[in-house]
Amino acid sequence: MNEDIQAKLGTKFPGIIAEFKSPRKARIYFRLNGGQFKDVLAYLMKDLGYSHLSTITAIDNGTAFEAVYNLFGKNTGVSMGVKIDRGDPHIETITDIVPGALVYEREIQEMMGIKVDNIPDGRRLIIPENWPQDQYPLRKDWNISMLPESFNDGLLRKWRE
Amino acid sequence: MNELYKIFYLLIFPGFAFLVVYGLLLEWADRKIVARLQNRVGPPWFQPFADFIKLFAKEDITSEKADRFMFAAAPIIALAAVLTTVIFLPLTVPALFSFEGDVVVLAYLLTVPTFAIFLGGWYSVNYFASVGAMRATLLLFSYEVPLLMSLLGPAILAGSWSVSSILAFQANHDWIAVYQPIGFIVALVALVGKLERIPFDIPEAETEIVDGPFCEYTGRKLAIFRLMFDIELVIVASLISLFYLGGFSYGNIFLSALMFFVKTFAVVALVAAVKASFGRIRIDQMIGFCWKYLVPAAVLQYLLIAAAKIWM
Amino acid sequence: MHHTGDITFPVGPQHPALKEPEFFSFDVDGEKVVSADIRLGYSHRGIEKGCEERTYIQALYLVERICGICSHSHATVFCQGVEELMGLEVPKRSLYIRTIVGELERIHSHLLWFGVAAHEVGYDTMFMYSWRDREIVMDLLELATGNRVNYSINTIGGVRRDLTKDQGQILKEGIGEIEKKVLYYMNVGIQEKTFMMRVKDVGVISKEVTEKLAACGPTARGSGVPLDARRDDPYAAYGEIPFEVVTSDKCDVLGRTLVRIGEVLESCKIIKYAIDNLPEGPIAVKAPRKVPEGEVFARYETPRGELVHYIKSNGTEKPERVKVRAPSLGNVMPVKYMLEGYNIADIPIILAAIDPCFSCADRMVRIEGTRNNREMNWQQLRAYGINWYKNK
Amino acid sequence: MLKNLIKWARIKSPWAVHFNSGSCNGCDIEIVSALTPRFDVERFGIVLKGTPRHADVMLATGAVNHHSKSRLKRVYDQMPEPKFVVAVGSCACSGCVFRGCYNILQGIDSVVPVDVYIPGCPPRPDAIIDGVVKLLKKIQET
Repeated sequence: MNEDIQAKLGTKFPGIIAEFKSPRKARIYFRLNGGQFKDVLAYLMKDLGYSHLSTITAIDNGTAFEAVYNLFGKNTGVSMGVKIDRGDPHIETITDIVPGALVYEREIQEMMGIKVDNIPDGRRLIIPENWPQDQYPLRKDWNISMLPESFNDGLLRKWRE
Repeated sequence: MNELYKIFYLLIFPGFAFLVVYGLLLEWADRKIVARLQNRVGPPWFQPFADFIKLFAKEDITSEKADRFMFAAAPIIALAAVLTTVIFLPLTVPALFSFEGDVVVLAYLLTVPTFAIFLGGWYSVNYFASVGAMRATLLLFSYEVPLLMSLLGPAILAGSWSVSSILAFQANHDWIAVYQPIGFIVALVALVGKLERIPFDIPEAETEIVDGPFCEYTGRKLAIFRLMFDIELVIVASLISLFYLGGFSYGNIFLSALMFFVKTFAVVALVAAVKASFGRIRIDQMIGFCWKYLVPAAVLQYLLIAAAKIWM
Repeated sequence: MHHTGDITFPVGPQHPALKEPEFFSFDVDGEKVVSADIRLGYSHRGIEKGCEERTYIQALYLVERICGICSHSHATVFCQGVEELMGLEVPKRSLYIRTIVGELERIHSHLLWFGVAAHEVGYDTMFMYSWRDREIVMDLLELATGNRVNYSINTIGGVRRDLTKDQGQILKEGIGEIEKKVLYYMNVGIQEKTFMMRVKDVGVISKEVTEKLAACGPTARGSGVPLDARRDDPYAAYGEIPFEVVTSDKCDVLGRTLVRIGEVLESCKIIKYAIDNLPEGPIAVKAPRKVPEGEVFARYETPRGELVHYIKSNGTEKPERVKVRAPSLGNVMPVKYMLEGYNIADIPIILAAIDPCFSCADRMVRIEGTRNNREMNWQQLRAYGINWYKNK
Repeated sequence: MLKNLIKWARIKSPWAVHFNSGSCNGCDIEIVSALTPRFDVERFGIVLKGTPRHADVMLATGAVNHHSKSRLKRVYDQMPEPKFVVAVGSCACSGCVFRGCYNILQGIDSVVPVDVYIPGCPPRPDAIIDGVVKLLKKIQET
């Protein structure tokens, strides 16, 4: 059943779909190399029936960022990964297709530092107000010691010694 | 001798000391009944006394933005108003003053605490307090009219405006509740609204606006407010038994004292049962309920009395 | 009373109605709520970063403590994901035991919710009754798993404790009792006049809006959207157990209440069926320490809705990325639409209706209020209130 | 005489306020289930109050995270004197499993002085009651 999905995607967006794998009937994972991911997403959600956006995951695998869009519909889960270069991480917002995605985009923007273009409401989400602006906790190259001392005004007991 | 008796009347027996002790005991009875209905064990008998003493010993915070004088005056005004009602009520011993029209004075004295709560809430400049204060006044308009109408019913029947003479009327006829069952029910429901008990405890709806007008009060002021509520419970319970259940002046002193405790405890038990079996309704539903059902029932009661008076 | 539209009315972070810390500010016009603005992050502990520094087994302990009420759900979905990554064949008996403990957790969570919702409405007797009956389930859970909350019966590759014959018997008796009690709530508790007045057509949200906002769990099922991961994407032993998804098309808080109470009855049936034909066999399989490279998108139906764990592994013994998407996060967007137009008295019951578990969803969104969206803390709010009163 | 009357009153009616500073709410539901019929705490006079203004004992749960540390301090300051803090659960005592996570201050005592620690993840309701009884004994001695 998943082969014809792969065929449909292949004909509609030639050359964009990469690493298509479906370990079991109800799961499809694939990556997009370049190209307009929003049309693929719209096509998946509207025409192929994967209408429920479960979540958007931001991954930092050392060299580049990746935004994985997890969709669900017709008893199968689809995970579509979009590569983002590390230098100037940018991604297009999808709140026009799914208003509910505002939640997940806010989180990527804040946790991983992937700038989401023309997001309707770009304020801070879960990180405390006085968290330093340029630090993104979920990046691989970030760790707790990079927090300035003034941030937790000496309250953090040195649990390591 | 008469002066000494008055002082004794005001300070000890049916006056301040007795009311405080009996009020706290009734609060314990109420909490215990509700707890037992929810099959919990419920607090020990001395719990209200412990709460009262502890609150007196606590630090007294007045938020700096609040108006100091009014913030402190509100609880005292409320307590004073509730305590003065005892002069007109013949609890076991004949009332100190009883003149034509003391029913109206009683009704006025019982609305003063609500205004005091409003002032207290409004001057403590806290969101929850101001919304609670607004609600307390809104509530006043809904239960006050049925309460007054249900109190005036017996007055009309007894043909007089003084509590003692209504009591005398009931001495030789049987209880007014038998003549006016609808008025009795309206009085009970309005009583629950007056005491701001569930299902009408909207001003200090604990889960919505955090103890309403009292959320800025601590220590002594809070203790006085809670004491005011307990004494109000005693006063209104004895009011109901005076007007509808035949009061307490029988032959000897012990029988009337016993009847006093039995009747007030019965009213409190009823109110506690109501508290255990209902949820809290919204302010607009409350006002709708009072004006759609209570007031017409009271008016119907008047028509019945008028009709009865013509034929009798 | 002139228009007080721009008064912001703070609720939280410390507030009796909300079991967890969150900060809602509402633009209020008199008693009517004009718009809601939810700000959270008070229970954000940085679990995802924590998972990346721990091996899979250590991460399991962290994942179990994301949320106290649905700790089994998080543990099960994490173990299922890792087992799928490893391609491990988990014994059938452990799948059945996971399903039994999962359904027990659903019963205790729904009874807990029912009590808290009744408490929001001031109906304390129902709160006391439902929590007293919940103690039966807590005893059953303690019998089966050894702990009342955070039972940690899962391990990667199976289950830690076996369910003996007589334990199964005691479980069935307890479940029978709960069914009797829940039927009592169904026809006495919910029909009670004042509870009905506070719950009927309050916090209404239509079917289309629910779908558009990707709501999930009883919030969606209460508006007629039959979205249930146990049936659409069967995991553990749900493939073999017959059950039907409870939905209602009332679209209001009453609908969600009926769905949740119906689900408790459904769970009782599932547990009885699972205990009757519990297959024989081992309860766990040895799992290798290193997980081969790959990614998995694991889903689970918690009492609050669809929970998603997205795990990416890079061949070492530590996960490269663990993404947790909690059901309450999906339900937060609809709550903004539910709150508008109702008055302050309805705020707690509407918030309680989505059964928010903010500890799971410490990634709560901040929906922008229509009028001013300044972020004010307590002192500023009070100062704002005072000069507002002065020039009123 | 008045002194130990006040002390008796303080012991017999400890009003509690509950603050969750980033806990997994396992401890919170155990605190609430201590109010319910099976472990009823009202028989000791313990009542869960809404505002910190009315309370003497603060039941704090959860390892404090950076966002809620200022709120925790503010709620603590709003409580009138003689106030006590009970740290419920291992997270409140020491940060428990979340040690090392970036958004966590390890435990309640890094923000407010704590009188009684109740370990356990989550502590059983009877452990919470035992903790409060120990707090009352402590008030007895001071």
